[in-house]
Amino acid sequence: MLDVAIRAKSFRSADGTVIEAVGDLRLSVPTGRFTCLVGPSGCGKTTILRLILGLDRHFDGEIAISETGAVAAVFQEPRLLPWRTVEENIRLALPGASAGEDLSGLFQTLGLAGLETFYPGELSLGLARRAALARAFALRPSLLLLDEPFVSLDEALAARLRGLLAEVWSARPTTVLMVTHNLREAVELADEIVLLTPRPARVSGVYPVTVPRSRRDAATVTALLADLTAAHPGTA
Amino acid sequence: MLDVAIRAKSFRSADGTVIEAVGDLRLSVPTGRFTCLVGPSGCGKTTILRLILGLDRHFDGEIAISETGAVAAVFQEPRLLPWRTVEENIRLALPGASAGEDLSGLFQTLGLAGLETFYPGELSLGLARRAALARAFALRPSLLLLDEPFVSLDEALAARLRGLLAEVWSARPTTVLMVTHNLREAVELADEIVLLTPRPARVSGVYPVTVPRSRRDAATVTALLADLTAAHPGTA
Amino acid sequence: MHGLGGLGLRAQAWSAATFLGSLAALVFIWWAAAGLAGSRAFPPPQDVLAFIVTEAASGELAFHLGMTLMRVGAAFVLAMTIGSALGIALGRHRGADRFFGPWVILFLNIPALVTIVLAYIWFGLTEAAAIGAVALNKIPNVVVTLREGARALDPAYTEMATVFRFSPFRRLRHVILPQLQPYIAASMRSGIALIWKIVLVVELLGRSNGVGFQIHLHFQYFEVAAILGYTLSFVAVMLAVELLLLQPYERAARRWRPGHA
Amino acid sequence: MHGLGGLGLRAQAWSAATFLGSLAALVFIWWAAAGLAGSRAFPPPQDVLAFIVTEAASGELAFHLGMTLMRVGAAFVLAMTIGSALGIALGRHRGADRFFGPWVILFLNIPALVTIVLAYIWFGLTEAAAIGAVALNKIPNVVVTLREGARALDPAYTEMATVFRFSPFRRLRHVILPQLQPYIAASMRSGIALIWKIVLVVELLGRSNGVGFQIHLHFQYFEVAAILGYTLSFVAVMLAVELLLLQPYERAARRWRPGHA
Amino acid sequence: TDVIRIGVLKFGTVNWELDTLKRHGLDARYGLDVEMVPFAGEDATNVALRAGAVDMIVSDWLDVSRARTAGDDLVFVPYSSSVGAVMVPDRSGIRTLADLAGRKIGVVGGPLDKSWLLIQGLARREAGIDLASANDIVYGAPPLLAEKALQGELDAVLTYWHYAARLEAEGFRRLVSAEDAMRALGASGQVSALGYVFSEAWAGGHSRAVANFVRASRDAKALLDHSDAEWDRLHADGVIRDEGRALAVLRQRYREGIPDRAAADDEADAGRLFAVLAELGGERLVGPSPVMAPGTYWSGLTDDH
Ligand SMILES: Nc1ncnc2c1ncn2[C@@H]1O[C@H](COP(=O)(O)OP(=O)(O)OP(=O)(O)O)[C@@H](O)[C@H]1O
Ligand SMILES: Nc1ncnc2c1ncn2[C@@H]1O[C@H](COP(=O)(O)OP(=O)(O)OP(=O)(O)O)[C@@H](O)[C@H]1O
Ligand SMILES: [Mg+2]
Ligand SMILES: [Mg+2]
Repeated sequence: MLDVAIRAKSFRSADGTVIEAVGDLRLSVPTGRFTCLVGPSGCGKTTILRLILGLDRHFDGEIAISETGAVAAVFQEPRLLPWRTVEENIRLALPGASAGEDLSGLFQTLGLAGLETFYPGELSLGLARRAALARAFALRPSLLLLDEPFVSLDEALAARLRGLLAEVWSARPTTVLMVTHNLREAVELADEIVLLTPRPARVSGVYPVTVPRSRRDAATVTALLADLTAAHPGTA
Repeated sequence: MLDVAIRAKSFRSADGTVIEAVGDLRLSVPTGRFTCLVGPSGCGKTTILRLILGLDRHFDGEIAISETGAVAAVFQEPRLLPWRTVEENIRLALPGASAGEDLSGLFQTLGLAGLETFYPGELSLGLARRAALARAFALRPSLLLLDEPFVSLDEALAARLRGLLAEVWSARPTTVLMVTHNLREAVELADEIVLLTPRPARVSGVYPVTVPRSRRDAATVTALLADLTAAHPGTA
Repeated sequence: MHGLGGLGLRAQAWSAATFLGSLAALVFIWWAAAGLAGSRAFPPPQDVLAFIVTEAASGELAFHLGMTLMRVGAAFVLAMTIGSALGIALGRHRGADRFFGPWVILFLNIPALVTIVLAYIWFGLTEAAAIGAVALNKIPNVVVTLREGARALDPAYTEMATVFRFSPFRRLRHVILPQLQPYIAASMRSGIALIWKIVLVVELLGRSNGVGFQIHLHFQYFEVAAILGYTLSFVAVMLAVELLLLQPYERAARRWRPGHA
Repeated sequence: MHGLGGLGLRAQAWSAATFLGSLAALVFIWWAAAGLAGSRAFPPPQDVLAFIVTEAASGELAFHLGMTLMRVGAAFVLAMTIGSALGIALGRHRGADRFFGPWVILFLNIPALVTIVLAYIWFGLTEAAAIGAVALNKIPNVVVTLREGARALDPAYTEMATVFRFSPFRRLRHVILPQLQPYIAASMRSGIALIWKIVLVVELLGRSNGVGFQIHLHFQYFEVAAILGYTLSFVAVMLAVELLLLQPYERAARRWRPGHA
Repeated sequence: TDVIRIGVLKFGTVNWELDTLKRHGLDARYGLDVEMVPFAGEDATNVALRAGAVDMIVSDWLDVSRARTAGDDLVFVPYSSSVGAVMVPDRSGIRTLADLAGRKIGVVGGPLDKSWLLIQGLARREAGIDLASANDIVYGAPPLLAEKALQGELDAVLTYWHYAARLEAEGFRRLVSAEDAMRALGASGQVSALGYVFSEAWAGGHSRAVANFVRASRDAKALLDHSDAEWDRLHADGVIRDEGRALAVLRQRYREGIPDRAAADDEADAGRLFAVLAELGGERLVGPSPVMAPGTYWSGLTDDH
């Protein structure tokens, strides 16, 4: 269970302006559930993830995480260590116990096979994103935060990776919170979609996706999408 | 007129592996036309743009640019100078003559108003991308290269920016080459769509969009998309 | 945009308090240690202060300190300018670096004594020879530091500057120098210190005034209080430079870093 | 994965050729200049070489050079270890930096003479006092350089390490040190040079052997050839260290940079 | 046997005497073992004495007096009266002190050098000129100034006696020596310039050893005074680097500087000169006391002459 109760989060920029990034926002993701966060660009989504990850403690509110296992994140930018190879980057994120694990299957699926010894600076952006995904997946986290993980990928690949994410998610009980701008993606994957207002971010609506994942084919997804936009007009 | 004739481009990675990024590739964008480049992740698109921009001269082939005005690029990552404010970043890219220009309209349209004195590190990724777009647009280039400019933006905003791009493009004769993974976007904007093979990039097909831009409403675009995927199966 | 000293009043007061506390702690430790040692070789702060006061009253302190500061300043400007230019050039051009690398190592490791004596021999016992010799001693240090900085430049920004056709000046000022800032700061701080130490040697070997000259005079009589008096006067000037010039400049230069305040 | 010296044979040959060419050019310029000067104060290379040969044959050179290298090595290890630790700590903790900043400036600007004499007086004319005094002189320089490096650390990587729960050791080794590499390289190169220069003073002031001892003896007779002979012997050792240790290490450490080759 | 550790300059003049002393077993003859600890500079011997690494060094009475006033317990035993001299090239037109007016003069040791002050005093008295203000004075390290004088950049150079001797061998002549100045300013005879310096407390516990050392030292001087062969040996053994004319001049000047009268007379003259110096150099030279500190000359020296 991830329980977020932010009363306010603001930044003071270098020129002294105070920016309210997150307003009064309550959000909870039950253990083992998949929630998507959707909101306009610059509304505060990344800020919310950072607060959950404990990377910024200057805010008014409380965040409770009851998952005790590993936490993994896919940042909005790959954040690979440029001076370590792809494989080293992934292995470094693993705890000592699983350091020797066989990762070739994962590399294969992600189209990274043969690039294990490349440095991040030698990858295309899409490849680097996949390496960042591999790092998060390899860890088998019990809480997974994703910040627009499937951008910069061609549609075929993105679909494959969404499949992989769904697989990872169902193989072990994983609590997932994913930020995306792609509503179709959200509808395909999520148990619940949380819609945010423009900055400062507040919850503007919650859309539970009740259709079982196995039955979400192209047509169903399109229908769900229409339903969602009807229920929450202005969501594009 | 932009004339690209690459015979081969390969990289030698730090571990000595030789990677062929671009194969035999011929491409030409007539002056004032809008071409989209679509291809799977990691196929060599960014490499092609870098060769055109003259950032990498180690390749076999020739590239001729007959446009004499300014060249602007929107890189796949924003590449703003972190130690300069948003406004400074944009003004620094302007030649001395237009340094004092009024940019407030542009800031307004891009949703950057009020953030002029922010440093890039204080922006969300979407905001940073918009600043990078502003930098390219403000220059009024005669050759504009864009590498996936509209990712990390919510759909409403992306649509608005696509409109802005079309406007910029039609206001002055601009030759545009844009990389995208979003076929719908390509069909909406381009005069011609060039489809690339997986690495090493070669042209796998060319799809001219003959419908005038003014008549490309949602339904037409969907139809065109269907036509495109029928003509070039496997393009997703 | 804010001015250079973009700190709130409260933050400024806090900063001043920390500074004074830091000095007070230092003086206290010194005082206690000197008391324990009880040796003429380790005089307590009050003795040194007394010396400074006498020497200042006689005008000697200001004169010698002034001469030394003049030399330090001139050599500093020379060394930083030439050293930065060379360092950036070597850092950017691998071929030149390969060729001149061994020269840098050579000049880096020539003892101050050698440079200074040779400079005095060739150019006479003049001020210019003295300052030139000091600068020559420091230049290789600046070169090595800035060469590392130039090697670590992020090509992403250089490429951006190329695409948008930045003029060489714009590129230097807005793309290169901001990235080199930490390297420049490091070589400025350790630079002034190194230069001052070499100036001491120069003044010992062939000048008739300056702090180095005075320190050696007092060294002959083993007057540690006098030696410390002159040393601390110089350190006081450096602390002033640090507080009034370097730190505000760096605060401005680091404004953009997240959590800079 | 390749070994440390990940250079092709041809590249290696080319690199050796450049190195030799560089040295040859230097010796030639020296030779020509010495010919023009025609002064005892500026002997030509062959005179210096002759001195080195004689001194080496007598065993003196190896002995004094060995003593000096031992001191340089010990002081270097001490200064780099302590200085890096302090520098990183100050760079990461703003409060500590505010408080100890003035101390750093103070210690940075205390003349070598003062530290050395005080160390000798308090701890006796021992090897430990000598090495400690040298290290103490160099530590503040390492601190300022690494402090800048630590301040410039990219928080993106630190945050990643926090999220993925890197152990302190893993964080230091894989996240922090690689970012500090250019700063470490800069402070190693100028560090050895500075330490060697201070060792010369230490040897002048209280040792009965070492290159500094010899150089000052020869200075009394103005035997520039001998002074240069000793200087260049040390420089030769430093060039060897540069070629055989520093450069291969740096090549490995910079492998990841685009266009590093 | 008593061991005495003496800090010396490796190629310094003190070394000549001590090497002779050791070579001829003069220390053993007096039940001593003299151990020479070589250093590269005067400053180093000074530090070594204070750090307790050696028992004795060579320095001058002015320093000792000043140190005593400041609370150190150093004492002095005369060693040599060789002092510095103003040297000019042979062909130089400078013949008298008065000719020095308006010249570029190199001075070793700095503006408070004892010899320099005495010569200034002399110039003021004899020629009525103020050397320090009427000239372009360059202070600097002795080797550097010697080289500059040879190059012709300096018109005259005041330097230590052994540098002066070497210059003499290179075609320079003595214009005036500090000894001339001492006599003119009130000394009745040859005043020691340098002496063995050591801690009074240490000497108290080793008075026999010190007395014996002084005897051995005197024997060594006597040998050097009479035997040219000993000088050739010193050169052959590499203790003295100079040869030919330089060696001859050094030998002669060294011999002139061997103290030849009772320490008490020396002390009286030193006291007189101290007062003169106190006047010339003021507190900056002599320290807070205008008279020589009592006990500067070691009182344990009884059997002198
Ligand atoms: N400096 C380099 N060294 C080695 N390989 C490189 C280098 N730069 C790019 N590559 C390789 O070249 C191929 C093409 O890269 P490029 O960046 O052009 O792809 P892309 O089509 O832009 O992909 P994406 O859609 O993911 O951005 C990739 O396999 C990449 O790993
Ligand atoms: N360090 C900071 N200082 C000042 N303002 C900041 C800082 N970090 C973020 N902001 C501001 O907070 C707001 C929210 O930023 P955030 O990165 O959370 O947006 P986002 O929803 O992730 O946007 P995007 O979809 O574009 O990534 C933005 O307006 C941004 O400018
Ligand atoms: Mg974001
Ligand atoms: Mg790309």
